[in-house]
Amino acid sequence: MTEPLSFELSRPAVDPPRLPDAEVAGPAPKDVLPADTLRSRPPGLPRLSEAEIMRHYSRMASLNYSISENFYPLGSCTMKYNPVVNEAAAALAGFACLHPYQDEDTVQGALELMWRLEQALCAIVGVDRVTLQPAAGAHGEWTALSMIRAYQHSRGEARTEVLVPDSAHGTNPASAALSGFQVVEVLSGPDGRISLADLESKLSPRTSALMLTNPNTLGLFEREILDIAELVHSTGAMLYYDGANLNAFMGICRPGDMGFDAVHMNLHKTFTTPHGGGGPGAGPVGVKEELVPFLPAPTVERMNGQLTLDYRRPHSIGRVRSFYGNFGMLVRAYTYILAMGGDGLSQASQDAVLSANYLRKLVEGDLEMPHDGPCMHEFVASAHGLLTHHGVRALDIAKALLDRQFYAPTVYFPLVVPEAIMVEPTETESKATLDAFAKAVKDIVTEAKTNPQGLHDEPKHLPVGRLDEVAAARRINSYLVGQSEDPILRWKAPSEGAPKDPC
Amino acid sequence: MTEPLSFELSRPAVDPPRLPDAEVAGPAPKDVLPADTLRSRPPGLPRLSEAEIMRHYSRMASLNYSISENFYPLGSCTMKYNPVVNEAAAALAGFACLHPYQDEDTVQGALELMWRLEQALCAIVGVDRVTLQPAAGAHGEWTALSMIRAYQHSRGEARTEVLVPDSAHGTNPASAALSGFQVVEVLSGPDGRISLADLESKLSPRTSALMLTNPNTLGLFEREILDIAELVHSTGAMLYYDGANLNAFMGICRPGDMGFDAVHMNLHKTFTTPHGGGGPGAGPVGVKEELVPFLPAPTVERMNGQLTLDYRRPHSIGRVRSFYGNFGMLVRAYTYILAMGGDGLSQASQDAVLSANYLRKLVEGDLEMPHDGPCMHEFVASAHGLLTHHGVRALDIAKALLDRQFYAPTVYFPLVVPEAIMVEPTETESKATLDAFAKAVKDIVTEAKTNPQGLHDEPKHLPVGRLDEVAAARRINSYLVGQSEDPILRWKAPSEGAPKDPC
Amino acid sequence: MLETIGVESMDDLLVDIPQSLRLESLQLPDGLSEFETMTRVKALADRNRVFPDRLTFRGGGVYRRFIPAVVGAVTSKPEFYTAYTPYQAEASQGTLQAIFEFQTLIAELCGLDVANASLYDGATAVAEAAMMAHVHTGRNEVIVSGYVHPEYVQVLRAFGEGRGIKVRKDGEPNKKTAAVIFQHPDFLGLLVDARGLTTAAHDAGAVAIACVDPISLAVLAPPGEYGADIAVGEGQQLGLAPSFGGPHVGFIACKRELVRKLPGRLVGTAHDAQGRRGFVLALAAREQHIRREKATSNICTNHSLCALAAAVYLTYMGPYGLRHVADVSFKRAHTLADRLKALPGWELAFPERQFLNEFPVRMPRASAIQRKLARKGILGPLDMGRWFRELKGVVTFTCTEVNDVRAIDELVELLAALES
Amino acid sequence: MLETIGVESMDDLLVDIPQSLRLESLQLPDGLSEFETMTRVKALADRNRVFPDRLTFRGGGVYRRFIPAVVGAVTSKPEFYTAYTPYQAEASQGTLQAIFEFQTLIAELCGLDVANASLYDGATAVAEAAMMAHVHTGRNEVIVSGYVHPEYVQVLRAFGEGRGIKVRKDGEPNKKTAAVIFQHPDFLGLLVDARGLTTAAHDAGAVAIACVDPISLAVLAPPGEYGADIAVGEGQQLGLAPSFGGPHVGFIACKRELVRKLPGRLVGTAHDAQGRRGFVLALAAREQHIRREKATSNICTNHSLCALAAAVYLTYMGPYGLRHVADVSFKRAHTLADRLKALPGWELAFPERQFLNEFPVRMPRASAIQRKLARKGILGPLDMGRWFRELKGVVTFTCTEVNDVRAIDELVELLAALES
Ligand SMILES: Cc1ncc(COP(=O)(O)O)c(C=O)c1O
Ligand SMILES: Cc1ncc(COP(=O)(O)O)c(C=O)c1O
Repeated sequence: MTEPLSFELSRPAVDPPRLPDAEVAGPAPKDVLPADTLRSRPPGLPRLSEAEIMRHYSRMASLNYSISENFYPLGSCTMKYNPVVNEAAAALAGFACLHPYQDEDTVQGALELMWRLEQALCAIVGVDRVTLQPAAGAHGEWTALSMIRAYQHSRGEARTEVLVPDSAHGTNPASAALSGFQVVEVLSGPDGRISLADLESKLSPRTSALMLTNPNTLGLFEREILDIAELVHSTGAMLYYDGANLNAFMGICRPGDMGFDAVHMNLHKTFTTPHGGGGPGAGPVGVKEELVPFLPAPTVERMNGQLTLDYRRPHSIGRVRSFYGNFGMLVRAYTYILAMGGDGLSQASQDAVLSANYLRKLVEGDLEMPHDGPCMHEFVASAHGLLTHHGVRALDIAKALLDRQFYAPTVYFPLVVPEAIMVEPTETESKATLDAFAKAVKDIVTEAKTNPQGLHDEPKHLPVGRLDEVAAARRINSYLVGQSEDPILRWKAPSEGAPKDPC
Repeated sequence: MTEPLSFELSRPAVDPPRLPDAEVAGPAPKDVLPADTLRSRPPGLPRLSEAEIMRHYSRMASLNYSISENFYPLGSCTMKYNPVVNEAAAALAGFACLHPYQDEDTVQGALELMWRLEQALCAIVGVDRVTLQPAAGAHGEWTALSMIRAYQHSRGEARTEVLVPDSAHGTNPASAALSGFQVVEVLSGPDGRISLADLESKLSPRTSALMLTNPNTLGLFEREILDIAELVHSTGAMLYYDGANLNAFMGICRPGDMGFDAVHMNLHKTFTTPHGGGGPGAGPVGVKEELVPFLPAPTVERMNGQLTLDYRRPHSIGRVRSFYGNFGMLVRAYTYILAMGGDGLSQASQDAVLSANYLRKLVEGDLEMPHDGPCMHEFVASAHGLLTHHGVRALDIAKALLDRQFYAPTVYFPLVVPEAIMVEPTETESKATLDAFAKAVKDIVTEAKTNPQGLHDEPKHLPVGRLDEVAAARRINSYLVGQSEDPILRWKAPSEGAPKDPC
Repeated sequence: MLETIGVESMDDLLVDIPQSLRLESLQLPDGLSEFETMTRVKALADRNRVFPDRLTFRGGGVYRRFIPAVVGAVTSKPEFYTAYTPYQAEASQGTLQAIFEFQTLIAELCGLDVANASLYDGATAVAEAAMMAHVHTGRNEVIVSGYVHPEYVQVLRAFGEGRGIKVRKDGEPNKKTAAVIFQHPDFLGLLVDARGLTTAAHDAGAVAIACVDPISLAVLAPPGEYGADIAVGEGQQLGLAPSFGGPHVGFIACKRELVRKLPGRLVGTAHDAQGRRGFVLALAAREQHIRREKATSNICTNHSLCALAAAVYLTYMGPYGLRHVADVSFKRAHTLADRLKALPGWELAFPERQFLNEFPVRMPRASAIQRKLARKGILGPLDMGRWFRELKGVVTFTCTEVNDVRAIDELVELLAALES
Repeated sequence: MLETIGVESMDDLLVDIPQSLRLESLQLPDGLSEFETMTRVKALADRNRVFPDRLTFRGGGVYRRFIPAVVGAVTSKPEFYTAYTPYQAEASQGTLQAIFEFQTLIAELCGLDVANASLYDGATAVAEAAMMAHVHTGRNEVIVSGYVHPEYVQVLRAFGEGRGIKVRKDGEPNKKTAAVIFQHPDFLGLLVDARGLTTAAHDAGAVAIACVDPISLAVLAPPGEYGADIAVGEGQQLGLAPSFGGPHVGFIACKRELVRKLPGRLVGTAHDAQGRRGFVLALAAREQHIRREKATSNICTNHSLCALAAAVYLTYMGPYGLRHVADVSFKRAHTLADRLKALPGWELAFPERQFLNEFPVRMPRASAIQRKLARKGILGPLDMGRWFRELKGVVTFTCTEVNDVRAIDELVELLAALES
């Protein structure tokens, strides 16, 4: 069952909700503002009763898979359980109702939370300071690169290139480009790790930084990380850590100790702030001493026992978003860290690695493993052989898993593995769930070998079957080039004045 | 997809949740209490992580139909939309965290709410005082009958019979019996209303009260209510109003004006406190002057500007539950009444009547209507003809509706209509929903006539098909008579010490 | 819509209502926006005083306990809280399974065979159990032994009134006795001789009804172990807010031979044509909608959502978490008791009796002290003199896992300061 | 599990990590129970001062507005908030449809062709729009006209830095100008000549970017009506709590010809083999995961759940509810302005300019007065001197539907008393 759009459910008979009256006399905008500043007709918002709204969105919710109902082994995304206490914490009036421009003496608790969270993150990743301003991982990447550029600039260096491994997440090159750098790709070796030789050949005085995640997106720890760091630093470049994979080793080792100069963290991965169907997250960035002057302003500082927002940071790259970041997400992450403690976080990472290796072992008879284990918190398998021999692709396996109540792993990423299937089970899944998933994979692979056509037709048990994205793209293109008036990217009333018009 | 039981998901490997330490020295119970007062082994509770618990119950939730996702035309149950603001109100710390034995000066807001709610309910049903203590409708019925008995007792009358129409809800005779009365059934006439002649014949000096709901359970207004009241009162008996059907006429008329002496209200029907899958509700009882001395204690009284709980009520029937009733539900109902206002409540009842008559009209070509309209807020159809001609029962229609995403109407009640289908759409459903439901009924009736066997197999699209209650009853019986050790009414570990044992 | 119906106006649909009964309008103010509504309701809430968990030492049937956030996350799911009683099983498996799990959890806790889907509260649970005993034995008297919650006894009396059941306070059971009812720990928090009372009941052919604290059962022998026939109790401590006394949840469990006498809903397993297990309302022939005046009880709507909360709570705790909670509460209460009895003029009211986490103390100048505690934000002990003449000057203190040591220190230091 | 894997210990799984990097443990305290965690977090929350809605007259980009309870009821559904970006469309139709509805709602409000799935906030939305203009025109300068939110401008500068985009304050657009950016109403709350600025931009071949207040669009001509090419803004007012500045939601809408330059996610309709309509991520070829360094933006995780809140809010309000909210806010703000300017020594800072519900006032002895207001529980106006030297002594007041007349009275009476 699909659900109609709110616009399609809209009924002109629905009165607007009861709202407070003005209680004061005086003209309305339309009576005093110049006519040409006024809206000519009301916006085309739908008209539904609260009861209808609740039902509409409840039904839509039931069309989603989510970590609360489904195993969600989406590689690189760290879909672990989000403790509900986090939500209760963020909803406390003492946080949710704070205006960002309240005077500092009225928000000492909020600043204290930010301060303590910064301290905790410093301890976890091994850096000197952390900015909490970035709203997501990509935002953190760009913030960090901006700091690195500003730092190098301050030393009179004009470094123009950023090195990015071929296995890197798409945000890495995109962030580098947005920061005005040329992107130079570094190749992976046959063992799935960065090729030191290739790295050496690409490093130059133009190199500003190497962006790396470790374990890399293949789930493999870069064993030669210390050599890599030395190599990069020896050319005067900096080392940037994409913290999307931090869940692999909290309490086991630290990016700061590996030699990384700047580190972003995805609070919405490692620190259980919920993904929200695509955000909001938070992407704090930690830096070593030499980058500290360049942190975005304001920072939180303790002065004479009071916490204060320090805006006077002459070398700062400025501001990367309004106010102080996604504060509500910071509250959730802080709550999680407090509850877990150092012991709990270490255990979480170990369990994450254990889960991944266990699941990898269970499915290695069914899916190709392009690289040797052990893996860290995730692993990448390949459906290349299945494609070659049976015409079954990674996508088919993903869709077949959906039909078995499992969300699909990440597919076709990283790009260095053909028909990649990237599986991150996380520490919060039970052995029973991992076993069930492995069994589903086995069943699907068996079906791939015996009845490949059947798989192409899956999913069959979901509200819709496979959606034709190619046709959709064609229709969008028609609209964009003016050959059609249906934008596809939004609902449009069938025609002016038709009964469906919500106003 | 069904969901395993928590007991089946339980894993001994799961540590108990982190909980506060005692922080004080001192022996544990097992060290000091006599051995024979101690539990010999831990209770067989399941062991699951919070993540597993959340997923377990989330999946179970998704197996339910509910007013938030489905039309729920369950006759007599007034399944209308429950505004979410009610929940926010009841969750306010100033209500949720109050201990019932706090001193009165610290709970003036709570007492004020109870006072104002009582006033509002008095105004709506036309009585002099209301007790908020009863926890549900049936509880209210019994409370009211106890008051009536105490009143008559106080006048030296020993009346032993309560009259109950044949169309009455099962709680009516059950409550009467629980109060120690003989139940005497009054017959309905061919027009679906109580037969005045039969009533007259059953009334006697032994009659304590007549229990009546109006509109009656057929959705029909008892046109002769004033005559009925006179008749009953003329024998010295009292008239009791079962308020389950109050949603039909708020602001249109009042039971108190009709001559009822005592009235219960289901806040979980008319006043939008959610049903909770079977409670908690609240069943306040309103009474006329002469019954006031007999109200349960305490009542809320205003004295010198302060509100106080009055326990000194010498004629009171005593207490019908602990503390002051389901206070959290009272908050919700009060919130609803405040938001709706007198105008909103009147409109709600009119819309409820309109919805019912509209839907009745739409389906009257498909289902038999044993009684003429107009109806009030609900109507009762019959599948008697379908059963006779096509072997399709009310139950089959109910199950077929489930398969079409609609919850089923109440079936086989009231008992006076064979193959009864009792439909209460409520005022919060849109015309589009009523139209869709009517279409589903039409489709089902068509199928009943063309392919009755198909209907017997429905529902097909739900987590389980029709469940064999007869077999279940047989197995329960085997257990109860000692022929089997499987209680059916609870989970039992497969065998002592087997791996499934959760401890 | 009027047109489809074939009438001209709303009034045409209301023709059956005698004109003399028709109202102009309700004597209530007009409605408000949600914002204004909430503002007013909040203003009422703000007129109540909220004592913090940690400084609440008052119990008497309603306790502050840690409520895991997951409890609210589950009970606030509209699929649970906006469903009705699960009449249509196929579309109500979530509710039915939750009740089935609750029944099992309660039966496990009580060590008895079967528990029902819930009752309104502890008080009505006691009354319903007495009714079961009355029907089962055909006898008309119940004995309430010792300090049973006074409000439960009041409800029992009111219930008994109609059916002619006499409630006797203490005394030996005899052949008129339908049941012996005791609370363990009792209203003062003291352990009673549950085993002895049960045996005495059985010796007289009466039913033994134990009213129990569910958290105590992580530690104390469950009713089933000492032979009680019916266990009842109040489940507020299992994840429910105090909420000025309700809604909470009553529970009832019994031995196999009494199951047919149980009031209210019961859920059992059943199977569909494909052999899939599901859950259904079972033994409905006991209930009012089938048996009408011959039903075991008149209860219809019960406290399902509260039972769900309790099920989530118990599942969160598990066997060892629940015991931890009971142990912590025990240790803290005993620490507090030791410190209180060291205060000049204070003494344990029943020093020879055992308790878990609620205990009676003789305290001088009770009402003056209560006022001072309240001024310091402390919800002090509960005055027993309010209900029992013989307990004038006796109060009960309660400790649970929410009363941290600093809170206990604060309380004792304040009391010490008042005494000196 | 270790056995299945075929290793002896955890350490065997961590062999790739150089021994020298291995930690003993984290320098963090041990974990806490949920109860203790919440107690500590709540202690921090309690160290903040919460000003009541009705007495909050401070805006500056974050406003107190009535948030219908249904907004939270929807966004707190785990099916929404614990899902990821909807990569697998068939199992994510709820999220996808919600985004599609959000896109439509924003496009409708702005009177433009297409809106995206959301951005982080209003500030980054301005910066992203500037980037679009830069790519679209191939020009390197953007003009910020008038009083645009100073933090938005700071973010724009930081964004522009890397790409070599210069940010100019005011001035005439010329052929180096990629975009003219204005805020309407501006940061002071004043209406600007949106039409004129748009025309000037177009005359110079530049893109016109309007930064708008979404609620103002219930009343004011939408950017599409006066020809702006891109509309951006902050959606906090659409059902999101102030939350000390975030998370809120940025929105961006544009004309058809700029759609391929849009940053971030876009959802469109598509159909399955049976012809059923569904929703998919569309035009992904603009995005980082496909186009990497050539992507229109680096954004990946955006603010989906906040967009959902905004969608529910706008659906609750409908066209006439939203206008009512804007009208009430307007009337109250104008009443307040009239009363303030009557105070001795007070005057409107720009009496000739129009405003909606936020306005600048010249107020004597600002900081002393602010302290006194705070003492009375009032969150007073916002000091513009903090950002703009030329606006020393100027503050902005905000009124919305949450500031009832009694609150306005309280404020004005207090100020009058302070002045006398
Ligand atoms: C490896 C990696 N890097 C960077 C990112 C970008 O993070 P965000 O989506 O928070 O911007 C992600 C997340 O998708 C990721 O998996
Ligand atoms: C007509 C009628 N009377 C009485 C009741 C009993 O109310 P409750 O379930 O609240 O005890 C009901 C509800 O089911 C009913 O419909």
